[in-house]
Parts: sequence; structure tokens; C-alpha cells
Amino acid sequence: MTFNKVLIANRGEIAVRIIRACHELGMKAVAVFSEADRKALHVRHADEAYLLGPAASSESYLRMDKIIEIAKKSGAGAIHPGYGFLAERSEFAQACAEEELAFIGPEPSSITAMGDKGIARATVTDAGIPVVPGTEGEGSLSDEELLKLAPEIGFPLLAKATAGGGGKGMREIRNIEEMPGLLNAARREAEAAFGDGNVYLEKLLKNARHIEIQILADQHGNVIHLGERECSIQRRHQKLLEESPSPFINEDNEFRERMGDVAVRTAQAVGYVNAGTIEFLVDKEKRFYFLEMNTRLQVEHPITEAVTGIDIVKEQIRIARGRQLSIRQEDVKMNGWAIECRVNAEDPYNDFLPSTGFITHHSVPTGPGVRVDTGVYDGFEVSPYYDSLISKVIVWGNTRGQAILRMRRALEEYSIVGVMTNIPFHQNLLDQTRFIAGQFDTRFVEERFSMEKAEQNKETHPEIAAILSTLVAHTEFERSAQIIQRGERDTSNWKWVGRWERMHR
Amino acid sequence: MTFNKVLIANRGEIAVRIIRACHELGMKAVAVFSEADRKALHVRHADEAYLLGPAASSESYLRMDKIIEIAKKSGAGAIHPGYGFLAERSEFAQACAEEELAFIGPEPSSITAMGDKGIARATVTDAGIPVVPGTEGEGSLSDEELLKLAPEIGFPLLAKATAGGGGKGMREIRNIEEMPGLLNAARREAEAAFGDGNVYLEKLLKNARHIEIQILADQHGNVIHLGERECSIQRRHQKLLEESPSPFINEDNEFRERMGDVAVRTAQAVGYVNAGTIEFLVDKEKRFYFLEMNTRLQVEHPITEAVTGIDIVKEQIRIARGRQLSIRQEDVKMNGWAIECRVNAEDPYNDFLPSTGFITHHSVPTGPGVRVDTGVYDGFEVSPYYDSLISKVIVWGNTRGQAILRMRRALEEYSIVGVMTNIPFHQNLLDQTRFIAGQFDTRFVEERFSMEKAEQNKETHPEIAAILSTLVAHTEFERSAQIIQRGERDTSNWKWVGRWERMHR
Amino acid sequence: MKYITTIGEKEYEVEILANNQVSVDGVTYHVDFQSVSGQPVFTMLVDGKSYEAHIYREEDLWQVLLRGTLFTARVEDEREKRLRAESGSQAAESGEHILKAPMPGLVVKVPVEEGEQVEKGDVLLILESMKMQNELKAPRAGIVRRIRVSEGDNVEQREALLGLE
Amino acid sequence: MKYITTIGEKEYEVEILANNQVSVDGVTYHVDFQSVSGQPVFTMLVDGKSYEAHIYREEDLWQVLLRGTLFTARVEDEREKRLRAESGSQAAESGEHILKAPMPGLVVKVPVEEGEQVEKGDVLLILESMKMQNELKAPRAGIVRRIRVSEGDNVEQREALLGLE
Repeated sequence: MTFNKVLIANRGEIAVRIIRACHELGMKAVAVFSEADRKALHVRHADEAYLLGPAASSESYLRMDKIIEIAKKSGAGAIHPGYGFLAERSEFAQACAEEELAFIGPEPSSITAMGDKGIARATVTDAGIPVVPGTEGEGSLSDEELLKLAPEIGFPLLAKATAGGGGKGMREIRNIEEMPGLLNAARREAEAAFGDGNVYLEKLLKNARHIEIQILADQHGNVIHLGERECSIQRRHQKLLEESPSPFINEDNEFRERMGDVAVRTAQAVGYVNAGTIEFLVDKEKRFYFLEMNTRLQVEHPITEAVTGIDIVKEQIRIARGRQLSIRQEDVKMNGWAIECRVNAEDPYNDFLPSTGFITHHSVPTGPGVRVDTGVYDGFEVSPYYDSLISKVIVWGNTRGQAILRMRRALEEYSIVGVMTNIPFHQNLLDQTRFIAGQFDTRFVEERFSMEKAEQNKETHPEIAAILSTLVAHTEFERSAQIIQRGERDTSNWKWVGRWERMHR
Repeated sequence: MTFNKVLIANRGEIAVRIIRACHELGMKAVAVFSEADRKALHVRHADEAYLLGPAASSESYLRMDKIIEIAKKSGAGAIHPGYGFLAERSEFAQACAEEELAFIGPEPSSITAMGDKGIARATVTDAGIPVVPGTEGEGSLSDEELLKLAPEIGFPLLAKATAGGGGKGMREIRNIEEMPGLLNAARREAEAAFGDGNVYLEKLLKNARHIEIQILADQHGNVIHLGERECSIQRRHQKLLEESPSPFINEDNEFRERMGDVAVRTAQAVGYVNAGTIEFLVDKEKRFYFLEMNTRLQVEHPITEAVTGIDIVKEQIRIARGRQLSIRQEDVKMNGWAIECRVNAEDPYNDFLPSTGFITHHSVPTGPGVRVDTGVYDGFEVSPYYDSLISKVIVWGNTRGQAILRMRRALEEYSIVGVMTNIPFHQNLLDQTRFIAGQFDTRFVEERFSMEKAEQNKETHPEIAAILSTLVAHTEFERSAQIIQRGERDTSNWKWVGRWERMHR
Repeated sequence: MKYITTIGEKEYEVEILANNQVSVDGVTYHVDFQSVSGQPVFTMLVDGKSYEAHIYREEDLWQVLLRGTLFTARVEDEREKRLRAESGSQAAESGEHILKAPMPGLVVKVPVEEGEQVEKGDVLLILESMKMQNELKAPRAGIVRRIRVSEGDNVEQREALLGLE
Repeated sequence: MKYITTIGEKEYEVEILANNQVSVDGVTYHVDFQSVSGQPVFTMLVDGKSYEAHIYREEDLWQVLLRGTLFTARVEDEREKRLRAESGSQAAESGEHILKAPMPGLVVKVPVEEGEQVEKGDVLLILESMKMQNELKAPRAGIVRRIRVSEGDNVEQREALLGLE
């Protein structure tokens, strides 16, 4: 399909990211926005922008009908869904196709095939791809059936939402006794999150890593992979830090190629087109099992861009225009090391509770090897309506060691005022011996890490903090004393305004 | 020499750049600052910071004695001079050596050999390296002698300051009649700028390009080059935009290697150690002539970093510690294309006059392939004491075309409020057909470019500007009417302050 | 001016002297302390060492984020400290802790009942915000009093949710 | 409210209507105009097209930096325009242009003398600032009057340097 204008059906950093790709291809970008996002960066950077509706996603970014209507009205020939929202709704891809809008993603049938986790597992098993043992592809099972199958798979187990993703509707089950209660809880959560209470069981692998393979597939049957990303640093199944390559694979190219081949075969099994990611669990013996396929662009795609030099979003657009891939498998070289830290508006000192408010000051790290993708700026409000991702800090270094050192200095430079962020979490994590040694699995953050423990062995400066807080308190005290004095004497409003300005300059 | 703490004898973006390299090597960084720079970014990012003196360079950043004293006091084992200020003063390098401080740069003798342009030309001529025909290496010549030599070289000619650099004390001479007056002017300017009124003559090459080669040399006799940078986009001999590779050389690797070899031989001719740059003039027939050698880090070094993946500042520090180069010549690969735009505080619509003031808003472009090196931030004052460089925007792309498109989108995102900048100049330049085609020489900006002409053929939006200005004027008008009304009624200062705050939120 | 500044368990006696000098527990430092462009970002040089911190007020405490570590400081002069010490010793026993909403959101579950005994760390309430289910936990053991919200309620930031006695 | 807005040679009749509508020379647009966090950065949607601009006042003119192009606009209501037109026709002939320092700096040279006839583009003064020698040129032909500074003087931004009659 040919098009020169792309509607981005998303918000935040990923909408900005996609607008950049459009502009760098000389194409126009159309933004859509909710009432809460009128001044958001994606609206400001786009060539055109149209209001969807109120802040709640269901009334704005999930309104397929309105989005398609705006695409038609503005003359956009394609829609990029980003991640989240409508990105993995096959009916949206289908609706685009029916309106002759290019959907910058896979065919609806691929989304469907991978969207139901049970069907996906059955499909790849048929293609000879190993999956984690579980109740794959058996459709909707009752509690009774699940309770019967559980001992056959063996405990510990994971109950997971069939329609799921992002850790929702997921429960760990250690024994048969606690199973009925946990199944119930998982079903309730799944129902609330996805409108589908179906769950399936999966064996819980110990000491496993979460490693995923980025693939690209064009409409001409070419499928390539861009190497792996290590995503084991998670908390409650939410990724926090990713790197490429994986320190577990590192120079084992033969292993990388084996995983890459399986990923390519997985994509081929569902006739996949465009960018996608195949997630694997990898055990200590380098056995790997298919977890799921994300049929969309991922949050962590920039680390692959950093090591391969390939602009994944530009490739997505090229693919949707019917072009051949611009690279062949043999041209893909992983060069150096990249790390991404997700900076979330949440308080690492208080159980990672989200934090909302106005960002009054936002100064991003820059310099060699540092990339920041963000949708916020000075004065932007982090609202409770959307997810808590403020920005992604991506660094590149010649080696993993250099990348870690560079990330440390980048986080030290990063200054966000107005909301709490998890930057101190990342700083503490980057200081952990086991992290530096690359020895961690998906349970590392939850089982082996705590902010308190991490800060025990850190050189901190409490006496400097004492001086700082005392000076600020002292200045405040003096200032308020002064203001009261002046207020008594001074009657001109104009002088007041001038003074206030000077104070806040 | 071994050291773990580096003093940076500079300010602005380059001081910040060097601090970053220190931190990424796990070393401490000591900043020095003038009274005008207490809150500058290099002070804030450093581990330690010491006051030098008043704002004027002669009382601060040029005070060798104080800088060395601070280095000793703080326990810094090395000094990085950056560029400008003391970077090419051999007596400073000498003083460091005498105090057993590692000077992160070449030996004093190399600085001396290359510092006097006449001696430098004689030295490289002896080594068989072509120079632009002129009065090279003949020492201090009188006006009489120069007038006699001029016809032998042939007009047009350039008179250049022997101690010079940066376009100061430079004059173009078209014929013998105007020569005495121009020599006089050049000598006066050279005397004022460098305390040395000596000038020499050089043939003015027509349609020549300014192309330079970055070299690295360690203390063990290894000298390598990192390819070329194209620096022909200049105005009054000040570089404005640089790229690597040069579109003139592009895929002619044989030519690149010839220039690289000559650059390496030039460095060897003066026993050069550390990072340095050899500048050449290249004519249409790909004949190239030695211009001068910069015995220091250069403003435009990041484009070489972007295409080679080598961190030049980290290499400089490694070299000063006595390490071997971490790369061999055969490992140096130029990958993709990089462009740098120097963003200066100057008004491109008013003869590029410098602009000073507070930067009230500074929002840098980010995203894939974009690097910004800067020393400013929201609230920072651009003072008249130092040069007008605000920041450098460096982009990388797979091809020159992609780099140009990326630079365009980066400049469009870049938002600086409070001082005028030359961003519109860069935007217009990037739209020029001849620039896009890579067809330009060192006279392009002065002879073939004007802001007015560039904007004639541009799609602009005057009616949008009319709406915007009218709405702002209208809002101001309504607001001031309102303030007067309120002022009459309202007597509480506190309410006032609250309102003012809301207005400016 | 003399202050007693408490960080964690430790008390610092901080005196602000003339000529940019500050003494901490009797040791005198030369301090160059500046606010950066009116933001709660501060730069301080202490005997040449450069520090940068974000400093916010939170009720009567100061939060200092310094080189990736968050310190909570209480700054008092001697009179304030004495007063607090006297009143505090009683309050600590009888005081009711009011659980407030750390952010706006939707109450999805209140798994406790009034009068129920809870232990430190028990979940008192689940609040949905930013597409996450956030568990608000008991900061100490106690008895649940006065639950002011129900499932399905939308609450504002800092709104009182329930008491813990 | 009706304004006449002049950009370059062209005049636009801009009328601000109710309901976020603006008419320009009789054509009506739907306009969503917002200031971004109190800065002179503005975002505007005009019938869906998104524009961002920096807008500053410079004496009685507005500077609009929009997509890399700088526009200088004069915004007047009809009465103001009429008044200016009447007084302006005389002033243009007899008015003295005051050359002001565009930035603080050091006067290194004043290559003209009082009473001297200069052409447009002639250098009137050389000002050193930011390590550069900056030539201040005559914006039009005229006779130099009242030179208020000498070589070696330090001048402030906007300080009057000389007159051009």
C-alpha cells in the first residue's frame, strides 16, 4: 500500500517515537488525543491532531470507530497502533483493512492466533517449538479440570490469563490446597482486566531468565531476527530494565542463532508480517521454551536499535508500504551493548506506589551514547489515567561494563522534579554485585533485592543531607519572616508581583 | 602516569563532555569556575569545584598558576584542557609536566612545533607533506618582504596570523595595490588577539573544501586515524556544520587512506601523542594541502565518535595514563553518517550578531540517533564573557540522506527561549539543493547562501503567524485590562501572589 | 542560628554561622549553597566537594534526594524539639494513624473491617491508579477504625481512607 | 474584536470570534490556542493542523518563530492603525534612527564621524562580545549624529550608541 500520512493511535513516549520515524521518512504524522492530553508532546510534535474524547482510555484511545473516522477525514493512509491500547486487538486491524487503511502491524489472523495464549501455545507446539509444560491449547478449562491436570504438570505452577499480558490475572500456585482460592482470584482479575476470566496452567520454571527475540517480516516472505533482549529484571511481571545482548548468551553465537531460528519459525507458523517479539523462558541448561509472542512494537525496542543500528519503527513503516526488508539476516550485526531503564512515576521507597502530579522540572541526560525517549516536559501533568512510564533511558557502550558505567552517569544527571520516580531503584540495582556479574533471573528483584539492603552498603552522605535540609529550612524561615515584615509596610500590588518574580527566577 | 582524578581546565559543553568521560571511566572530576559560572552545568556535574576568579577569562580560565594550584590541592593527577583557553599553550603543558601533573594532550614540544603556523608548515614540508603554496617557515617577514614574495605565489592570497586560529588576523588579498592596507589590518588584529603581529601569506585556493583527519597516538608509538570530517560549511572561517564522512570522499576509500596516511605521518613528524586533528584544503582534483594541526580535542569530535563508535575523550584519558590504544587501524570502521550543527546564541536574521540573556526554556531533541552536548539549562545565563556556543546537535543515520532528515526533525524539536539562536540558519541550510547534493566549498555560506533567499522558496505560513500574533496580542490586552480592574478592588498581597502564580503556571 | 536535624535515628547539631560557614556537631565547613533557577534543585559546594540535591517539603519533614539516596530530615530549633519530645511521648501511644490516598484513584477493594486487628504489612486497601492495582499496607500493627470509603469510590490524592488505632 | 495584523508588506484582517473561531480576511477557522507551561511557547490547532511557535514582544512588534521562520508582526486595531498612518508619514522622513547595542560589550572601533554621510550597510561601530568582533551596520542611508560612545567603552545591552538622521 502506498501512503504518506500516518495516524498514530497512541500517546506518550511511543507516539512521539513514531512521529519521529514518520518525519524522518518525510511523512506527515496525525496525532489523536484525549482531553487530558491537549498539550502532550505527541500533539505538539504532530502535523495534525484531533480530539478523541475524555481522559479515560475507553472514551478516547480505545475508541476504534473515532480513530478510523479521523484517519479517513485527515487523509491518513495508515495507522500505527504503538503498544498497549489497540495494538493487539485483531478487530481493530480488521477494521483498518476493511476501510483500506494500512495497519502498521501484522494481519488480524496473526494477532488472533497469538492473542489467545492457549491457541498460541498449541500452534507453536505443532510447529515443533518447545513450550513450557502446561495446559496449552486445551481451550477453556473448568476449575475441576485444572485441578485434575495440575499434579500431572507438577508444582509450583503459574495460573495465567488466557487473554492476558502484563502480569494481570497471574498467580503462583505452590500446592493443590491453595489452588482453588488462587484460581478464583486469577479468574476475577482476568475478567476485570480483559473481560475474559479464562486461565491456563504453566509449569513455574526455577532460576529461569526471560529472553526475547526481535523479528522483522516483510510481505514478501522474508523473516529475519535482530538478536535477543534480556528482560529478566522485572517486578510483578513488569519489566524494569532490559539489555541487549543478554549476558547469559553473550558470545555464544551458536545459541543465539538457535533461538533466532526458532523465533523466525514461530513467526512463520502464523504467517507473520511486520515487527514482533517472541518471548522465551531460558533455564540454566540453556533449554528454552516459548512463552508468548507480542504482535507489536515493544517498549524495549530501542536497545535492539542501539546494537544493530536498525531503526525498527522505520522498518515497520517500510514493511507496511509493501517494501522488501532493507537488511538481510547476514547483515545483522550486534555491535557493543545497550541497556534501557524504564523511568516510572512511582516511589521506590514506598512499595513502588504510583506518583502523580505536575513535572515542574525535567532535565534529561545527554552526551555520548545516551538516548532518552519521553513524552513529558516541564509543566506536563502525570495523570492517574494512563500508565506510569515517564521516559526510557537507553545507553550504548562498547562493552557491558561501559554501558553500565554510562547508565550510572546518565541517571545521576537525570533530574525530574514534581513526581517521585524509580531512578533511585535503578541506581541501586546497577550497584548490585550480582547484577554487574550478570547473575540474575526473573525473581531477582523480588527475592534478592530491597532498597534498604542496597543502601546499607552504599556510601551515602547523611551529614550533607543534614546541612542541605537545614539550609533550606533556614532560608524558608528567614523568607517567611521577611514576607510578613514587608507585607506590613508594602501596599503596592505591582511591587509585590515584581518581588515574587525575582524570588522565583 | 597513573591518576584517578582529573581537573578540567575549561567550561561549557566541553567541560561537561569531559566530566562525563571521567565518570564513565570511574574517575573523579574536578571543575574550576569563574564567578559568572558558579551554577554552570560543569560545576554541578563535577565531584569537586573551585573558584578561579572574576568572569573575564584572563582572570579565570587563563590563570595557569591558579589552575595548577587547585589541581595540586584537590589531588587531581591530570589536567584536561578541552579546547580554547589553555589547550594550545605549550607553557601550560610544560608547567603541568614540571608539577608532575599529566597533561591530557601532546608534549609541549609538539604544541610549539604546530603552534607557530610558519614553523608547522616548514616541519611538514620537510616530511614531504604538501602545503598550500605560501611563505611557509621563513620566520617573521616584513611588509616589504611579503610584498616581494606575493607575486611569486600569485593572487588571490590569504594573509594569516602566524600565532593564529579561528579566523582572527586573516585577510583576503586580491591584488598588490590593496595589499599594504590589508597587511596592516591583519597585523593589528593578530596583535590584539594573540599578542603577536606576525603574518604569513598563503595561496587562496578556489573551490576548495576544508577536510580534516582525526588522529590518535599513544605513548608507545602507535598512531592511527579515525577518518575524515568535512568542515567546509563555515562563515568568517568559523565552522557551523560538520559531517563525517565527507560527501566529497564518501566511498573513495583509497583517497581516504591516502589522506589518513599523510595525517599519521604529520603527527609522527612532531612526535605527537594523544588526540589531534590535521586540517587540509582539498581542491576539485582531490589534491590536498596541509593547512594546520590542532593539537587538542576539537568541537566537532562527536561526529567521528558517532561513525566509528570510539569515545575519543576516553581514549585521550587512556593515552595519558600510558595505556596502549584500545583499537588498531584495521579495526576502525566508518559506519553510517553523522552531522553536527553548532547552535550558537546569535541572530541569523541580523547579521549573526551574538545574543545574550537568560535561557528561560531549553528543551533538547532526543530519540533515536540524536545526541546533544551542551552546558546550558533552564535559567542559565548566556553571558558576553565567553563564546556563543550553546550546544551541539549531533545526529547519526545509516546514510547521509537519513542523517539530514533526522537533523531536520531534531532541529524542529529543539526549543530555546530567551536568546536568539542560529537554528533557523541550519534549517534553511539543510533545505538547500546544493547542500543536499553535497556540492559546496568553504565559500558556500558567504557567497551562495542568504536567509532571505532561502526563505523565498520555502513553504511558510504567514497567515498562521498572523493568527498567532493576534491571539497573543489580544490575550495580553485582555489580561492587562483585567489586572487594572482587579488592582482597584484588591488589597491583599497574598491573593495577588497566588494569582500571579496561577497565571504563570 | 542553631538547629537540631534528625535523619533516621541520628541527630545532627547544625549551626549556621557567618561567612558561608556551617558547623555540624562542632566541625566547621565552608559552604556555598545555591538554588538552581528557582527550582527545588540545589547545588552546594562543601569545602570544594560538589553536591546536587532535590529538596521538597512534606508536611513538617524535608525530603532530600542526594546522589540517588532519599533522606527524610526533621529540622527543629531547640525549643521546637523540646516541645515535640514532651507531647510526642504520649501521642505515640494513643495516636491514630490516618491512611491517606497517595494518588487519585478508584477503590477496588477494602479487605479489612472496622475493629479488625491487623499486623504491620497487612493490606488495608487496594487502589487502582495508572492502570495498576496498588496495595496500601498497614505501616504498623493496630485496630482498623472509621473506614471512610467503599469499593467503587473515586478518591482524591491525600484523601483520608481509614484510621488505624 | 477586530485587528489589522501586518507581516512584511501584507495586511491581514483578523477577527476573534466566539467559540474558538478566528476569521482571517473573511475566512473562518476553528482555532485551539494554548500556552505551554507559562513559557512563550504556544501550541495551536487550526482545523486540525498542529503548529508550535515561540512568540516574543519586541517593543510594539511581535516576533513569531514558526517552523524555522521568523515573522515580525504588528497587531493593531483600526484606530491604532489610523493614528500611526497619520503620524508615520511625517516621521518616516524626519525620524532619527537610534543605533542600540544588541548585547553588552566593548566598543573597539567607531569608524564614522558625526556629520558623515553613510550608505545602508556601512559599518557604524564594532562591538566586541562573546569573543567576537561584531560589526553594527547602518540599517539605511543617513547622516551620523550624536555619537555617544568612544573606543574602549563598555556598553550595556540596549544602550544608545549613536543616531542616524
